[in-house]
Amino acid sequence: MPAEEMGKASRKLRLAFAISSVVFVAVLAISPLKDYFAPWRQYKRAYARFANTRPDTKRLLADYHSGIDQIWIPELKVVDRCTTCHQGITQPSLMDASVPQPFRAHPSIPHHALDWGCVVCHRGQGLATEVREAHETTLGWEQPLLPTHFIQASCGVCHQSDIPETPQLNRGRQLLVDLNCFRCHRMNVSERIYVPPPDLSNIGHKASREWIYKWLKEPRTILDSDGNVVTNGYANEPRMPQFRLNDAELRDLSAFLSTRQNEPLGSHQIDPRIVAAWQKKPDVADQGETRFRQMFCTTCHAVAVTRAGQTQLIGGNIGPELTKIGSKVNEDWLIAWLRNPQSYFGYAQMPRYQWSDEDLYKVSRYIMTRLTDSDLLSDVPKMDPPTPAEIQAGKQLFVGKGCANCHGIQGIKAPKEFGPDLSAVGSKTVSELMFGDAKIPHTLVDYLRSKIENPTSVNTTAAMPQYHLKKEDVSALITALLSMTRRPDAPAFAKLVVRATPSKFQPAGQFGELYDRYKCYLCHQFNGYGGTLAPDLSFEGSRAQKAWVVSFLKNPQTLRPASTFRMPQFNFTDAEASTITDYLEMVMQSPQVNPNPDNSSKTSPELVALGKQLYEVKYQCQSCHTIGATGGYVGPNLSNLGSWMRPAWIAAWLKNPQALVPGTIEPRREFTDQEIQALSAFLMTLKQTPTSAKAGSAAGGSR
Amino acid sequence: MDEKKKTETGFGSDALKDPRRIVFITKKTSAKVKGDVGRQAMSYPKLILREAIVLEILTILMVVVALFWDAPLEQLANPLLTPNPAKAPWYFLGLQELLHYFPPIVAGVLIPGLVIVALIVIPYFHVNVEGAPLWANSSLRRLGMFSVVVVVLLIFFGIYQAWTIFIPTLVMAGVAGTTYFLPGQGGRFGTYLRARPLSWWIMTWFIIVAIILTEIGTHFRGPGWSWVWPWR
Amino acid sequence: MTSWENTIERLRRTPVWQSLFRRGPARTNRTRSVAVFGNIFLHLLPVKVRDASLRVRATYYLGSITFFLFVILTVTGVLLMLYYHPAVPEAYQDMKDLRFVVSSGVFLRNLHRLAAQAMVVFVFWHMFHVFYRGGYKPPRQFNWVVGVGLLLLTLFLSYTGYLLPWDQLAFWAITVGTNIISYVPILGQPMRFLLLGGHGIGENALLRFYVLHIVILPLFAIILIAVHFWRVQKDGGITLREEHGRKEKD
Amino acid sequence: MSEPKNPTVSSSLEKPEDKEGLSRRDFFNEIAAGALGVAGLGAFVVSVRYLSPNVLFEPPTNFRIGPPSDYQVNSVTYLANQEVYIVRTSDGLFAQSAICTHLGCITQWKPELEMIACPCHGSKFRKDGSVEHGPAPRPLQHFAVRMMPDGELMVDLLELVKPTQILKV
Repeated sequence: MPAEEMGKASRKLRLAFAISSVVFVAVLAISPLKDYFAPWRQYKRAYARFANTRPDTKRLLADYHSGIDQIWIPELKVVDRCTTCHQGITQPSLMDASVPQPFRAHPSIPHHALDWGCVVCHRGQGLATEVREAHETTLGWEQPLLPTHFIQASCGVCHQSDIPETPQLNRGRQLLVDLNCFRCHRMNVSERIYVPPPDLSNIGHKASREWIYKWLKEPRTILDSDGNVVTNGYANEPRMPQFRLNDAELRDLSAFLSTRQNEPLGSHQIDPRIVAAWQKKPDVADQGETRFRQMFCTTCHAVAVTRAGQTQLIGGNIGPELTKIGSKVNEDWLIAWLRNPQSYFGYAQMPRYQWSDEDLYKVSRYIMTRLTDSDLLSDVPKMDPPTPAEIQAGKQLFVGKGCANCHGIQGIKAPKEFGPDLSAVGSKTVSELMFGDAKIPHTLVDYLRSKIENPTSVNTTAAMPQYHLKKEDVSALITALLSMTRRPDAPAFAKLVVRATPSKFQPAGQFGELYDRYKCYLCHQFNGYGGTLAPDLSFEGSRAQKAWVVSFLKNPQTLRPASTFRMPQFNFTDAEASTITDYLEMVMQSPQVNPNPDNSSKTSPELVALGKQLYEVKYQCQSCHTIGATGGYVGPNLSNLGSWMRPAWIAAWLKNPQALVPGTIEPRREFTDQEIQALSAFLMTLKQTPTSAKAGSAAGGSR
Repeated sequence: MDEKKKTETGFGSDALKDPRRIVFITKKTSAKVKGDVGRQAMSYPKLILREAIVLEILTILMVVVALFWDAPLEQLANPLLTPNPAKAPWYFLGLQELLHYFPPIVAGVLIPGLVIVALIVIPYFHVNVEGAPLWANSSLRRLGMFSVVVVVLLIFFGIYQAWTIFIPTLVMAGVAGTTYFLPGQGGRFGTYLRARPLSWWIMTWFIIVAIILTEIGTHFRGPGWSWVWPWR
Repeated sequence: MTSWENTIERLRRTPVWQSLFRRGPARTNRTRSVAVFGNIFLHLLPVKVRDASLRVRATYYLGSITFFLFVILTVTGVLLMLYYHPAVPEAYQDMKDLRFVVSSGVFLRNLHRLAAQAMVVFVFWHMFHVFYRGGYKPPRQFNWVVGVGLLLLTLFLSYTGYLLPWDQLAFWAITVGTNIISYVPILGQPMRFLLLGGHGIGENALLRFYVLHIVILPLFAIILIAVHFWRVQKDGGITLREEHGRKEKD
Repeated sequence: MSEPKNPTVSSSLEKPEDKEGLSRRDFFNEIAAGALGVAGLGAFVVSVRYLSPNVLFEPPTNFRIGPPSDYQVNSVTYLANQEVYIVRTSDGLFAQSAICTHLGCITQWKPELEMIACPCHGSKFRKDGSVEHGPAPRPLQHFAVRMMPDGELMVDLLELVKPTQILKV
């Protein structure tokens, strides 16, 4: 072979090189092509095409550019590229539901969307420019988009007290308290009206072992064959959940509880003469029922009533439901309780009424004979007297099942950290959750739903008892749980948190005693604390006239006679009524209303006539308000306003109703000062004689 | 070919033109001086062109795979959240598997250290440079030594219940032993195996065990380093 | 001659070209040799190789592939460095940015990662192949040791690169890996402490791994690769199957 | 090894390639060289695309600065994040750059002198941005200020305006 052949590349080799070079070029071109056809670029182009079909093309494309859009808020550590595809979120003309996603505008909210970015509320991966990565749980991002149904949870991250825009969240937070979730799980629940589950130190006085057995097995709730909760005369929202207990456990626990009689029962004797006098009367229970109704027990307690074949609960939910209470309690205990609830439970919420022995006897007879169910305990097995072994086993179960976390009992301490810590459950990642064998999507929301609906679905050995909740309550609970997140680690967030106002209103002094004794806060609001059943009394001192308050306290039945919920007859003494009235006048004042106005002298018949004219003609107030027998029912009845409300309040109210009662539907009219004077003067002339005061309305606010 | 003898000696240019030059061959002269160099080719362009083609094909394959396979990226590192199992990069999973069986000092230090030291020192022990077959000389004595070493190894692995090493070792020893006891059997493959030197057997054993351990560590280990089937 | 060839030819006559390459077209063995000798990169190769060593089955180009993977890694690595901050948590966000907003960013990262894994595979494969060919035997002992050094460097390069994305995979793989180091008696803990720049894997560890990954280890690798290539030439070319064994005996 | 330094050996072997082989080789070489040229060019373009960032982590060029009531009449407010002065005079309100037109130092408002001074080379500007004295060649740059529908002001750094353009508030 000639030496030069050593150095000549063969034709085959050169051909191979040429081919591989060409393929090389072709392959290198794929990456830029892939970039060019990136999904986000296609959304960009689609938006431009879409905008061209809209009438306001120019405005829609004003900020358009072909690159990636980004919201960058360093203080919040927000880097959101959501607007790369969701390009129309700030365009008011794209708010309509007919606009295809992802171009639809964001519904209007109190915050500037662009000041906050998207993921602060919606979660998901703001950095992503791919559909799946941005919205779902992926290998690189665990926190998926928060389903819109639970979006109120995001409001709750910063707004730690209730705001009117988030009813579902507020309901959920209330449920966390009402259902005692926070007794087993660590979580931040702002201070709310809370009726603790009964202390069981003396339960042996109150209920029989058979009843306890039945209750532990099926606390009120009865399921039909389809697994739905049926009322059957019981409240369908028992606070007591159902524990999964077998017969032996039920026997042990009932044995333990029925022997709890740590303290002697309070005064339960009724004057024997009264007993002797009433014992034989056939209508003692009927009379008791009448008294029961007169006392408006149903304001707090519900009773199932069957009307026209339909069973229905009538009454409030502040106290326990009483439909079958006669089958539960011992009569001696009942009398002692009615006399002085606090003698049995120091913390009892029930007010101490001033019963006469006669009333007490009648009402207790009514409860023990009429509010009963003979079938209630029919399926409870026959039980021998409790043995020490049973009692001992019951005591252990009481701690082991977590009973002690909710129910106080003398001699037993609740174990700490009984349930898992839920204070940051909302930012739990999927990998921190154990799904077990549950056939559910692996997301936090589905986990929470499954766990709440059936605690054993994701963990067969779960200690958590079974609650029977309506679908919307489960959603509310999930919302509240999702709102409990680890604080985002940006310092700017700390500033943004709207802390729950320290709400507990606890007055001191004489009024404080009465306030505690009669539990005013269960129904009334005081400076943002209290129940919502009855009117807010925060500004009552500015609103109502003193004489009116006194007369109302003495006889509350003059207001709202047709309502189930009515202020009970507390039988206040004169001294008590005056203490309350003085306190209201001194303390419960609105800063918007001058407490000592001097404009009473300005009233004149001309002014009253002008006011009447304004009321009837110019502003047509009668379309909502009633005076005497004519007018609308949207607003309160004004017939007795002159003896009820203070003129300064009326003037301030007319000027700006929302300043006094935020959220009231009373329209804010631009009255002139003279018109306000005239209207107040006219309204103050509206007075009813006490005998015809029945048509008076609830309160000043149109709540 | 003219140039075939002159290139490797490092001495002269053209032996024909310059016959006076003499090459001294001593014991220390490298073995290849004796070798026939064979036909030669110019590196430029023959080798370089081939290398270029290899580079291009390699790049093409890499690019195609890189376009359709995404490099994994998991969550942001979170020191509070340990994944179960926490695995090292795949090339250390054999080591991690060893750590599962042996005390850390053995698995983490002794074995890898010995392997590296062995790799470094083997060229300096001029053992069997010719690559004579395992059973070529004094084979009965060799068989004895071989058996003792294998039994000691198996006992060692057995004590630590390292079955994923025990089994391949047993199989390899079995195959090597078979070539001794059944000479002339097994056709071409048998002949091939019988011609293998000891170094071949050791290296093959090492590679097989390493691959098996790495594969087990990668795909067959789940939470708590328990055994899982990858297809489950 | 085509116009293309003419252009090249004219280009070759320019003083600039001649000052750069000092030779004409490589059409003769002499100029071909000059082409290899005159190029700082090519001169690591021999001017001539045996025909037998050009056969695919002689090497499967395993060494070349390993080296080319190193080249791919260097090129993609340098480009990736331009978008990478060795800090917590920016490092992780940079990965997201590479994927989601940088043009071809994800492609370069994929390529880098893939080539890194492939390099580990090929460096092992190359070593085993050379072993079976008897490449560790005299006179190539030293180059075998250099090769073992390159194997360790490759593993260490791949390992240090593993931490850089700062994701869960990286963090825990490195945690497990560095804990293996700490089993070394006496020296283990101090070694781990030095490597991590602390007791746990944090920002210091990230920075150290980064510097090791982009400067120190590649520098050593480049030097050893050069030595490795050069020694292949000096030790008489690659090992061919026939070299030892039967032929040795005659 | 061949002796490359010995010209007599190899030069005698030099001879022209045969025509056919040459043209065939050239054809393949041209394809390969052309393809590699395209690849090189493409790699360059892709690299340039790669190196030009698609997103920037820079302060936004337009930002809200709150309602006009945040700024008192006859006051100069320095917004450090944006390096902008919000100046409110009895005539109205305007936004001007705090960057010295000389060499780009950040100027400082000296209330006691009623003057904007540059610490680097002593340039001094009046409240309206015009040069009092010093090396600065031009008055400070003014930016557009707009009233948003919600009553807040918006400054747009990309829209430069004449110093005479003042938002009446």
